Amino acid sequence: MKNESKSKAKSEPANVPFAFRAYSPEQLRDVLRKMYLIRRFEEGAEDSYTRGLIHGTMHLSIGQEASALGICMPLKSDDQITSTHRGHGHCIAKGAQVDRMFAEFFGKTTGYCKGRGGSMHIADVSQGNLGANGIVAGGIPIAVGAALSAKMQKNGKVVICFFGDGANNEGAFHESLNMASIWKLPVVFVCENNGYGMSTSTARSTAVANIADRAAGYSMPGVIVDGNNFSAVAEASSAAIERARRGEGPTLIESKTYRHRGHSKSDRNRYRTKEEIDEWKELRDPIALFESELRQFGILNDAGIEEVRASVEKEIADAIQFAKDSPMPNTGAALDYVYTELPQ
Amino acid sequence: MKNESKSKAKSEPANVPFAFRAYSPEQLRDVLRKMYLIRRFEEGAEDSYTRGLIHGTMHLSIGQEASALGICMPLKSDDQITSTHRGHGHCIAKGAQVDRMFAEFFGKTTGYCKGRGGSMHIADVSQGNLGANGIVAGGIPIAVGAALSAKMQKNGKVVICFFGDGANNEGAFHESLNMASIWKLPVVFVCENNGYGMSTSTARSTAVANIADRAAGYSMPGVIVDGNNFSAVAEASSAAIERARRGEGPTLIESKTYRHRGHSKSDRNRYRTKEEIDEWKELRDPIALFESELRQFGILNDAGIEEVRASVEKEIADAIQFAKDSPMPNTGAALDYVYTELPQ
Amino acid sequence: MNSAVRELTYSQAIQEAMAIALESDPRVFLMGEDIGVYGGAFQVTGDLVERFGSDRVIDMPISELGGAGLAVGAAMTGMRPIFEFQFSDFATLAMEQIVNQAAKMRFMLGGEVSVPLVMRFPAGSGTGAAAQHSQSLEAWLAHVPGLKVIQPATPHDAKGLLLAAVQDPDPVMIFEHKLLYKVKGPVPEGHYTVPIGKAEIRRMGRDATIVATSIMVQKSLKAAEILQTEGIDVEIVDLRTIRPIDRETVINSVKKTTRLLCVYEAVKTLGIGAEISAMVAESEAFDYLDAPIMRLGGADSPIPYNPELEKSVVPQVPDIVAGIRNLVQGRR
Amino acid sequence: MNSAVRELTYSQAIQEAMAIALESDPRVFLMGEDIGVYGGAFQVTGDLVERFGSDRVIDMPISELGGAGLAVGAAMTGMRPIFEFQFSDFATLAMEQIVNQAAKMRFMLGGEVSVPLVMRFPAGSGTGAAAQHSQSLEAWLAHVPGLKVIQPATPHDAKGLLLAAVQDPDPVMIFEHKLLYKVKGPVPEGHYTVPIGKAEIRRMGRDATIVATSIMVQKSLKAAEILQTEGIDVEIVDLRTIRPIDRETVINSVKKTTRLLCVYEAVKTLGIGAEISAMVAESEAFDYLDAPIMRLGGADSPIPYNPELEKSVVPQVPDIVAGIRNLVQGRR
Ligand SMILES: Cc1ncc(C[n+]2csc(CCOP(=O)(O)OP(=O)(O)O)c2C)c(N)n1
Ligand SMILES: Cc1ncc(C[n+]2csc(CCOP(=O)(O)OP(=O)(O)O)c2C)c(N)n1
Ligand SMILES: [Mg+2]
Ligand SMILES: [Mg+2]
Repeated sequence: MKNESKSKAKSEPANVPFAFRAYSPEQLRDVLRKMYLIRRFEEGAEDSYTRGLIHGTMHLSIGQEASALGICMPLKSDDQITSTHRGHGHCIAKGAQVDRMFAEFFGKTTGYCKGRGGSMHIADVSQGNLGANGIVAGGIPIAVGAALSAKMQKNGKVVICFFGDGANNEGAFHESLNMASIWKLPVVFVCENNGYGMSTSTARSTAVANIADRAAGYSMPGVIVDGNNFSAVAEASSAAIERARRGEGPTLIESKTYRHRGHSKSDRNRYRTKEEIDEWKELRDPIALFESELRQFGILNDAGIEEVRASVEKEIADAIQFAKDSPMPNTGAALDYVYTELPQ
Repeated sequence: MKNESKSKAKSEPANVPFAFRAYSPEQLRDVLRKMYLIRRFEEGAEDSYTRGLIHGTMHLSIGQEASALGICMPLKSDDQITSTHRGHGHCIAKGAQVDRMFAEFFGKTTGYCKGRGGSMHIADVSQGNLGANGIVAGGIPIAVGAALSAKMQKNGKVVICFFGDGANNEGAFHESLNMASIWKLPVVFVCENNGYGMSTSTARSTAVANIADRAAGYSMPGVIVDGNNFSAVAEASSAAIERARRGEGPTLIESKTYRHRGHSKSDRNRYRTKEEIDEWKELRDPIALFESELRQFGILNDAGIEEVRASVEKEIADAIQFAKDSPMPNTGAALDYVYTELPQ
Repeated sequence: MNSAVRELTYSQAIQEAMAIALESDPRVFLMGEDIGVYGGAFQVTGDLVERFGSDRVIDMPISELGGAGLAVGAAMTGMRPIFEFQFSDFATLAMEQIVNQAAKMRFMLGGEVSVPLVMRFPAGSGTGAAAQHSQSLEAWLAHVPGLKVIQPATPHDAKGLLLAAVQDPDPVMIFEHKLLYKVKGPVPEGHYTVPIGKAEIRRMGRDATIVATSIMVQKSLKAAEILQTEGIDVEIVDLRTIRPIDRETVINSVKKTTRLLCVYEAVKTLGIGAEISAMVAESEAFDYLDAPIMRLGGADSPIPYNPELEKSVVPQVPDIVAGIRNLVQGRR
Repeated sequence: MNSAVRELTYSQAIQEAMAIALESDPRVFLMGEDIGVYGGAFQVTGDLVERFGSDRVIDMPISELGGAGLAVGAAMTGMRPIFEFQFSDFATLAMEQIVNQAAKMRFMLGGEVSVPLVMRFPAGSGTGAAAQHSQSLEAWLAHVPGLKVIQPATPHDAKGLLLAAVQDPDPVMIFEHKLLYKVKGPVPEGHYTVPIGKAEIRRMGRDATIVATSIMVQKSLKAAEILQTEGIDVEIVDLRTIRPIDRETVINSVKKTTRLLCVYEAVKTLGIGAEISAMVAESEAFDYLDAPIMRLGGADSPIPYNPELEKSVVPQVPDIVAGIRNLVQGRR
């Protein structure tokens, strides 16, 4: 690993993708690590669900890892995000620990939400993740509100607002983009278009070909990126974040991607073909694509990649163990956190 | 009057505005009559309000008469409209009787809503007016629902959906236009942009220069017309209605106009200048503009115009008298119409 | 009409009611999110799209406010929509159209229109779906004149009340508890209706009345069996309709048993039990009461994700048993 | 701090509270429709935009859902928004953000955030604004754990409760009756707070307790004067906060007077009186009652436009007088 240098990237600036110019090998290695972490976290969660260790439902973002990482990579740690029901990837990309995430899924007091929130409300406020949201488009105005705070407090923060293609037909999307634009708020809207809102394809639900086409209705730039290409996403995100930070207002990024799994645990996948799913899995897997670029630009070789994988395996195993070992909340404490406890 | 023929209009088709080609002198005379009727109705209502005969509030459309008439002119009588808090003009343009409208304002049983609705809920279902609405943008999805009915029932009806510039920032606008477009419903969206939503100018509230620019976000035509020019409005409306009737889906028409009066009875007009108001009143009054065209194209001379005015004066006076003479509802009947009375 | 009795699940019963409505009335259509090929989030619409086509079983975009408004507009103009919210919690997005438009349209227009609209709300906790997907919000709508609000507790009633709702000229809101969907019970074939506005006595008893709604009817029946072994004989009134309330059935039962416990899953404060209690307290039944009127409702808390916490914030069978015991034995 | 007592109108008192909050806390800002140069639909914000600038008194587009959500997001990240709905009826558009987000955010995130958000709702009938601009929807929000809900009845309380709300770490919803805006009363200068969650006894009496909210407090005081001339001595409890309810004050009053009438403008069914009645009926005060608990609430009807009809569907002074008379004299 240590021998792989950035020199190759530096010698061919024109043909080298953004990420390989902008980030150090250590950073790129960490991106790969986090992509694995997302995938293995979700596979671990899925497995725990199947074994009855987790109840409720969950929405897996497997296949969308490059989007989460690419968007969050240019953020500072005190920048903020709002996320969605499909939010594990965003959470990890924004710096959360998988042990506390598993603990949350297991309903434990050590979980990020002390067992009160579960998958749909996973958050890590310490890292600027204001939370997943169970309401489609529910986080969009909240993100704009956080951006309003940032502007009022002049603290230089930028807010990323994640949502899905389905969410773009909610009124909250429209109202929020309009306000963000007229007040030039430091927010970046990221529509992760995975082609479907639950079972309903964007073609059936949405009157425009690209969600980004709607940006014009709010006088903001609308950018389409290949959401499975880490570098492309990071490049678009970086530009939008800089723009926001300069006070020039919001951008709408449409990150085209795909979820490998069903919508949630109760999906029979009747609305898409096996061929379509297989094509995305086999030809456009974001991790495989990123790995091949890492190899191509000399950042990691097979052994280096294997090393990353192995470290993630261990991290996941330890995290699950931590979650299992953690205590359940006391049922007498059901009313905790309904209101803020006032100092007596 | 009878001697004024359509011959002049017919001899100069190219330079002659749409309305003077499309409508007979009788029809054009009736358009003028209805423009007066709207204005005098509202002045009468304002006067009655000042004298304490009407309570509550009301929103006058004086200055916007050409828009209401132009939009409704191409409609068949069983086509439908939904209207707004500023809906008196739409109601008259769609064929309502001013006596029953005054009666409603006076809270009488002979009113269109039997005294239950008042100005903000004025309706005439028999003429296809599904009602004004007190909720900004509240009528937009209802119009789309009526269009869905028309499509399902294959009855050939078209629905006009009136709303203001302020309403275009409501989520209901966005959701409704999207659904109307994906299902190609026979509805025409008419944004009467009078420059302000209450005190807030479109420049301050809306992230696009023209409301019609938002049509692209729903893959429908967006058309801007001078809302104070009857013929221009009628031409745009006619094209949109035909398109809808052919099953090709919705259109968004932005009719740029101005309200001479304040927003409602409690407006101190602090957000716009006297100069601005005067300019619209003096140089761009829709009735004066239409009258001069009627003269120019030989439809009506001064005497003919005077005759129309006089007939309207009488109609208004009679209508107010009818309303005054009508009975008040019985207070014992307060619960009528809450539910449909089932046949016993 | 065949009235042979089979066992169906609650969700099959609803699906059958919708199929009958679609078959017999061309004005009826279904609209909701993922109710087509997906079959609905809880598989209630199932394969209806295959049987009736996507023009009558309409998958809509994720646009609850607009969708509800479309349903109102369609209902005002001759159609009879059955609108499914994917979760009752999403009614929060559509209250404008439900409350300002659907409920008031007929009134505001002086009787010139009616709004024959049915809305279905999968409601309640117990699925581990946490605070935004587990609420019981029926009391909000029962507070709104112009609406009718029902909460069927059995497959039989789910079908019969839905068919009554489809025939009703006014907007009818149906709250279906998600945990009931898989519960089985006898359901007659063919068309029948259960009258809106009529409660049903599920169990006759002498010592105390339970007025329960939805899944709490089932839990109360279990509690009653346990209590019977202790010699306490409970009468159970299944309210079925919470707007308008069947005053007579409730009051007669309380006059007979002289004790009342209201059991419901929604947040206790201002849940339907508050209305039942207040209605009895101002009625002639007041003079018959031998004990305070008690309520057993949900805790004053959002629904937590953790399954044990989740159970702890809604009434369970032992809570009902204890509640009745205290009421009858005067322990408080 | 100067506490000299002047007379201000209810709306002046609110405006003064907002000015004090804006002056003393840079995190506070106002947001709403036409609250800037227009001064608010009811002139409550008045000239605050001139004093504090349009960055802190923000005119927003007509986007209630989005606007409410912005306020939630701002509150979660260090600001203290005071959000004005132009009419409380428009809360129907923002229930998602109020109920699913503001009320539950702290709970769902296990206490990691708080949402110090104040929302103001001009409410009630009496202005001829008909069914969509006259509702009293406070009971909906009082049904939602995580929120606090207040209904000040006097200028003094309007100011003090608003200042308490701004300091509160949790979302506080304030319902202001539009007909109160012009009512005058003594209002101390400077900063003071009225505690959220405490009722106030407006009048001591022996024969019966009225628990009233908002404008009904004023009407009840008038009724009490009339009743006094008939020798009936009424105690009036101004509830002030409807979530959480001041149980102790209500119950103690009922134990003393042995009779209870709940008076509120909202629709009677499931209005706040239902909760008060049920709370008393399950309390130790039950055993003290000498008469059924009665409620006087709004009719089960939308608010009509016609002014006489409008008056007829909400409780008026003679209705309160008659209600107490019946309660005390046992006529029913
Ligand atoms: C307001 C609301 N409506 C419906 C749902 C149910 N639901 C949850 S996720 C989802 C699909 C969302 O699609 P999209 O925004 O594209 O996100 P994706 O699931 O594809 O990541 C739906 C309909 C919800 N949670 N909230
Ligand atoms: C949902 C909602 N929000 C706010 C209001 C208060 N209000 C009534 S009319 C109006 C302005 C509407 O502006 P616009 O749509 O441009 O119509 P115009 O009054 O200019 O005709 C406002 C804010 C309302 N009635 N409904
Ligand atoms: Mg999607
Ligand atoms: Mg306008």
